[in-house]
Amino acid sequence: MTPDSARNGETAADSPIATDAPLALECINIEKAFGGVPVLKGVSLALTPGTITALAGENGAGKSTLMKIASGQYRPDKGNVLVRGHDLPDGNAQAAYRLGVAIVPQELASVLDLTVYENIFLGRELRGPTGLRRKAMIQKARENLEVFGVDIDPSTLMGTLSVGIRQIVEIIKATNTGAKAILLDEPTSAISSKEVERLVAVMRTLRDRGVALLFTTHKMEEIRELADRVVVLRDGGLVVDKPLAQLTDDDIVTAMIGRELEDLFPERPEAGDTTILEVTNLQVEGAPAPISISVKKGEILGLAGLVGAGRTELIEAIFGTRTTTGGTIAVSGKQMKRNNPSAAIVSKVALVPEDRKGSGAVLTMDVLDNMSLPRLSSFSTAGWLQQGRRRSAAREATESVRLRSRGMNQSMETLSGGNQQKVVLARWLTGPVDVLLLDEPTRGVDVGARSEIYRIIVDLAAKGMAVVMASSDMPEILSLSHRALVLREGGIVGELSRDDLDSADVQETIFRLASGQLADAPTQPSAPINESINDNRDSE
Amino acid sequence: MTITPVADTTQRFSGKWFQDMAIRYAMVLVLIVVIAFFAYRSARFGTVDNVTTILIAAAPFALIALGQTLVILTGGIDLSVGSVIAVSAMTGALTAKTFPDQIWLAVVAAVIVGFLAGSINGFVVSVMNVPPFIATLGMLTLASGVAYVIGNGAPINGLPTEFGAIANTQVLGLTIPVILMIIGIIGFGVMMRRTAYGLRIYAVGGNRLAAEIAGVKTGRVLFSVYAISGALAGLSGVMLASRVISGAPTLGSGYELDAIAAVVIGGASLMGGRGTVWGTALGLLLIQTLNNGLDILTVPAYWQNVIKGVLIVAAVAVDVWASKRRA
Amino acid sequence: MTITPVADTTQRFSGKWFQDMAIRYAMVLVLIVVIAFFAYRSARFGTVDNVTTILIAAAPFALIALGQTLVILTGGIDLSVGSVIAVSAMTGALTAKTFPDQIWLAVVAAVIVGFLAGSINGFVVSVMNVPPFIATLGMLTLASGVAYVIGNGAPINGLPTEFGAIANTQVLGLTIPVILMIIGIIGFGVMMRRTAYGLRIYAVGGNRLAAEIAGVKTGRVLFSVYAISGALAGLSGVMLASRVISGAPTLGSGYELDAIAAVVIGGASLMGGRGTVWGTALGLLLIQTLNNGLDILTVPAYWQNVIKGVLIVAAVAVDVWASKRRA
Amino acid sequence: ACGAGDPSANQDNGDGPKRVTVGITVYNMSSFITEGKEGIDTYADENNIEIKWNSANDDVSTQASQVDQFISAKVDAIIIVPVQADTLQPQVTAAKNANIPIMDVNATLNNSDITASVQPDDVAAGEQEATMMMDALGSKGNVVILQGPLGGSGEINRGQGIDNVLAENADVKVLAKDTANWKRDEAVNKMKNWISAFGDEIDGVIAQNDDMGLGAVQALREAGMNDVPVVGIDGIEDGLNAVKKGDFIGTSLQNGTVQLATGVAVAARIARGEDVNKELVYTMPAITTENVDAAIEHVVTDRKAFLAGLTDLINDNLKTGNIAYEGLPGQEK
Ligand SMILES: Nc1ncnc2c1ncn2[C@@H]1O[C@H](COP(=O)(O)OP(=O)(O)OP(=O)(O)O)[C@@H](O)[C@H]1O
Ligand SMILES: Nc1ncnc2c1ncn2[C@@H]1O[C@H](COP(=O)(O)OP(=O)(O)OP(=O)(O)O)[C@@H](O)[C@H]1O
Ligand SMILES: O[C@@H]1[C@@H](O)[C@H](O)OC[C@H]1O
Ligand SMILES: [Mg+2]
Ligand SMILES: [Mg+2]
Repeated sequence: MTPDSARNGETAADSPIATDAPLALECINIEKAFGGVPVLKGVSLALTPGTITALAGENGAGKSTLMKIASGQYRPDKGNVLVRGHDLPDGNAQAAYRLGVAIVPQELASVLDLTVYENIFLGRELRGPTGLRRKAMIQKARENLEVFGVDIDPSTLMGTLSVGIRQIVEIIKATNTGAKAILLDEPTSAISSKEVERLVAVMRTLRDRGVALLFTTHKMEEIRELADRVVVLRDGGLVVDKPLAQLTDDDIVTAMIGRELEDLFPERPEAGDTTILEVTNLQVEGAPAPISISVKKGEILGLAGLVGAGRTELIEAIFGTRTTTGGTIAVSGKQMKRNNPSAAIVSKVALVPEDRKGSGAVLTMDVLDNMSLPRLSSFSTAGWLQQGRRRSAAREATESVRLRSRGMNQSMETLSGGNQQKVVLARWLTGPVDVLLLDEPTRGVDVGARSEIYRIIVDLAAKGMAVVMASSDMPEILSLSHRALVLREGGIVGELSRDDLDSADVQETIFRLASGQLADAPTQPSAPINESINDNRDSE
Repeated sequence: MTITPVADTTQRFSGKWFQDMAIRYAMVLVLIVVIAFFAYRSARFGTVDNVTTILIAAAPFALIALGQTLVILTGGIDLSVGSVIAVSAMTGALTAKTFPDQIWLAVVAAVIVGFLAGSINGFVVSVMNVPPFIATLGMLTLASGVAYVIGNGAPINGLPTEFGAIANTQVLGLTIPVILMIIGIIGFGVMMRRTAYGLRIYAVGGNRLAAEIAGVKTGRVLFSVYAISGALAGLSGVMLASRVISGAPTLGSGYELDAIAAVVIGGASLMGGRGTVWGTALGLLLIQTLNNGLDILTVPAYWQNVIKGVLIVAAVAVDVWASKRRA
Repeated sequence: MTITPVADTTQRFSGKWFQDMAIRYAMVLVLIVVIAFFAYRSARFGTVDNVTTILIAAAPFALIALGQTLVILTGGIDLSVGSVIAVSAMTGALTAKTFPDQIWLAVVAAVIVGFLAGSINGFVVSVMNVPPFIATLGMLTLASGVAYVIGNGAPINGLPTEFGAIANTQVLGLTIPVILMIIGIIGFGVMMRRTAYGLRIYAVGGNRLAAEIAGVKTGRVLFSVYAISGALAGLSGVMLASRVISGAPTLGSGYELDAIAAVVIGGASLMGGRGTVWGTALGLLLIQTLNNGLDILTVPAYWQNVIKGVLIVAAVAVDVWASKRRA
Repeated sequence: ACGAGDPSANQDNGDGPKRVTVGITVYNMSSFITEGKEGIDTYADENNIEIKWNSANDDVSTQASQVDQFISAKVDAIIIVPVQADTLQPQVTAAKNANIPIMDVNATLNNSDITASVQPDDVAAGEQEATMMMDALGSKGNVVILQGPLGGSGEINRGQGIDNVLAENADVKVLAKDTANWKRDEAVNKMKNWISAFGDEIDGVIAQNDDMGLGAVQALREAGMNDVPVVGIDGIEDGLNAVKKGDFIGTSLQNGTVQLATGVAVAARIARGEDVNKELVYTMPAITTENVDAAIEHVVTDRKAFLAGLTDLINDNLKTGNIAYEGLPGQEK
């Protein structure tokens, strides 16, 4: 570590943990409506310094809206926000930042044309007499990345990175601003449990320094592990605000969905014998070696790995949106053209991509149009849309994933994140699919809907579809797949049968394979967290 | 599910509905204010004759603004339409001069030339991935050069009077370009809402990658909008030439800016994915009404520019303000 | 950590480095080919005199292309620069005529007028949220009108010869506009790389929300780039007027397209966030070299357009192809 | 103003005149200029002159660069058809310093360092068309005026001529006056809007060139106003036809072929050190139904023959001093 960053570490560590200081952030009676429809109905929330609060609720409950108001992105219709006792001017994100509020938005806000380190230091650049101190920023960014075990070059363009890594970079950005209140909107949705573990450590360190943290998640374990306090929203109203200790998991889930949850994962029927998807020696551009996989009728194949393992790349390569330079792909024995998504769709292959904002949804269009896009020709006669037909097909599919929208004509960009994800998945349900490629299929989806989606996936498999599912959610891999592959650095490093998946130490096995370690449980973070998290806002 | 019963009412008053209404409403309002002002200042403004005058002046712009709408919806831009008008006008005039007995040939030739120019744009954009601004700027320059080459630098004059029939014939009191404009606006308006092709255009502009993953042949869609824009510019060119019975290589020069302005005033985003044919028609009407009204009040040309500059910005500012308020 | 030793090499040969090299390299190559061709066809092309001629012709474009680069990096566009040149030139000329003994006043007045026009653009874009295309199109129209109003429809002539000194004085063999161009390119190039302001411009264009939540005063950044663009157009305007010792309301008309073209040829994206000052300088050089070389070969004007249109598209196509290959 | 090179270097060596190079920069390739270029090429071919031709695309700065290039290329003479009056002073001075004769043709530069000029008398042309209109109206009624691009020497001088005549005809009122930038398509819309505004109050249309006049004719036709007199300037093909058909009451012939070629003839003579009148004025002959047929022959139908006789015509004209003479009925040497 450079002397420089050590000094910064000290500065941050010096800041006293004021126990009787004013609340870090306070939302008082917030109301917000969009187009006359109320989304928040008078929500109050207080964040105490040195605590972690979990904000839970179904998709569309209003969590993100509340966070956007608290961070100055939206103007509340009624009520106000106080940051350390100061009034936050309405809808002023810069003021929120200056008062010490940082946010990791659910729909990541990265500058794709800037490098990783530029993203991290944006707004609080390190400057010297001759201008920007790029070397110093690179060095510090590298240290920050090490905390999460991500060994990418900080000079890499953000746009070339996968969503998981972008998410980590944004977490680093927000946790390094020296903010007194940090809002994390689903920070774990695209990263694997190993990185989640690092995040947990980082969040605890920040808490111990007196920072107030608010985070949303749809995973009960994360709430359990991190939160001091839990706030639950339902339909825009606050239904629970209690210390974690006073709540059981069932309490939380019931508060969220207003009913009890059945089993999250359905039973998996046996997979069939006929091979549906046969990938032979597929050479992904830039990958170390060609990959072969085959998936049987009714089989769900899980792809596990750490962030950046190459799962997304493999799935995109099969579908044709990432260039492959060799190998063959066959669906039901029929050779399929490579590098051609429309050919893939014709071969009844479907893709639910990981990056729903970048490649999943067309945000400018409404739900109905997004739903009908993949099967436009079957919804039209001689080019003319058959409104009735496509409307009913879309309605049926959206109902099956419990979409919460204000109807088919709601614009996609005004849907909550989880509901967007449902649309991106559900649009394939309006017609036959033989091979379903899923990349983080339940990213941001609430528990209730998640169990629906699992049921749908299993049902589809049962009807004879072959499913390939990349996921960073360990239970999802373990409880849904018939078989799982572990990827590392673009190659397959291990295969786990259903029996393996059911064994007790399977998680550890996967970790070891995924991180390339031969022995021992997950290692300590590469850099000591305490010293690497610091207030980089030192140069202004 | 709980939403289903709510859906029907909320749908009519959904955010999008409100936004749509706000967008249309605000601009319609602005237009009404402008019209009211001119009508108040001049009794002649509201006469049938003058409305016809506005429509006739609007028609050649409308044709290219329609093509431009499609192009802009895909996130592109077509700067070449002005020059394509010139080259098609020259082609049409030359054809008419060569085959004075087959005037329809002039129309066909002009549209074909426009279509070819547009197709080159489409190819360069969709296959060679050249940014639309550059691709069509290149065509702007190239086509303007070709327009001069065709006439060897000079306009094509001395055309048969029948050539004038194309644009000056009246059907039900309306000239052919006006009829084409009306058909075009309705046709394209319906197409964008009711056909798979229209939806694909929106999808390509909204998110090309997402459209690709949903199986849209985005390259083809891109190609087609430029080809259509070119063909419409060709039609516009021959109509213009026919109206003044002369082909000039300067015909249409600068029209692209007015066409793009009409589309953007109509609420379309130059980033693609957002905008409507109706919006474009409104934007066009606003510009043409200003041109006409200020002439009628005999405001000197340079003051016209001052006023027009301010009003166009003001109109859009009101619109932006309104659509934000009501969203 | 394992990376630290690797870092230095990977950084130099990272994707971005290659991409940067490819982008620059391809366009430089195209430029070299063009230059070589002209030099081969005409002995006069490579003379010091002629290189000076190219630089002098390039200078007024360079000033506005620099401002345009900043604007385009924020995802905007400034269509008004051509007219702002006109209005500033008229202002400068009028000032010089009124105060013939204080020629520097003309420069100050022109730059202030440009800055004001740019500030209005900046206000309309950043505070009133009007799309930049419309805001600056409005200013294009408005400023052009004002330029005519200033001279009451006529150019301002009979200027003191000292007015000519501004642009025609030589320092170290270079005229003042050329020196301003060189300083400008280097200055802005360094600014974009080395200052937080530069980085923030990229960020605002790349993702305004991201910049916003990182505390960047995005409104101010937006405002500033338009103001800078306006001020540079003002400077360009007075240089142009001084060069020909006359203020004309048509001065600069259409320059915006060439300036934008230079920026885009230089690899910038009109969506914002991507581009460099060096790229713009290259794009500018390509356009100016073509203008000059084709004139020297006395290629007829309309054939020049044909050739220029094709070459600009071809140059960018090569560049797109190369940057894709090597990315 | 002089400054041509020393005469001793420019003596004939053997057969025919010495080969000279003339650099020409024109404001743009308008149809007038294009037509004129044919005359220039014809004259140059037959008189051992090499032409370097550049077009400035209506941009003063480009034109300045083109003059710079001609100077560094050491041409023997430079002709400017300027984008803008009163410009290019530094460039003209530079040419003078380099001992290169420099001329303005077709539009004025207003510069004391100019070696020679060949200029249309635009004031006279404006007066001529306005007078035709006064005659047609019996000096009573309302007119509208279509102007060239504002600030250009054509607009200013023709406008001056029109104003001179109107000043003497108090009973003629100008209802509206605005630019249509020499263009037919702009003029048709402008005129249409004026018809909306004034209806049949409009008794006549004075257009500063034929193209705009033709646009006005179209607009009147669309409005069913068939007996409003229109007058133009230039004598382009369609303008002459309009005179013949009665759509125009008349026009003034500015034969670009003659005017621009005369410019080159003068430039070559100066470059060769020959004696020549350096201030030449082209006075446009009035074209009416009387002489329109002959004009059509010169400009359109018999253009080949006309070009064949161009060198002799110009050489003769330079002797008489009436450079607009082309043998039309009513024209005198
Ligand atoms: N700009 C907007 N316009 C209209 N409606 C909106 C807008 N933004 C959000 N909404 C609606 O507000 C409701 C709450 O959305 P919000 O994003 O806050 O949900 P959330 O709790 O974060 O859900 P998720 O878990 O899916 O992220 C949703 O019904 C959504 O459709
Ligand atoms: N050593 C590394 N550590 C982390 N990321 C890397 C590393 N090397 C490359 N990457 C990035 O990871 C990308 C591969 O990630 P990809 O998205 O295909 O994998 P993934 O397993 O799906 O990861 P994620 O869960 O983040 O989506 C590469 O394109 C590269 O940008
Ligand atoms: O008469 C005009 C001529 O003088 C100018 O050069 O070009 C346009 C013509 O109409
Ligand atoms: Mg959310
Ligand atoms: Mg992935």
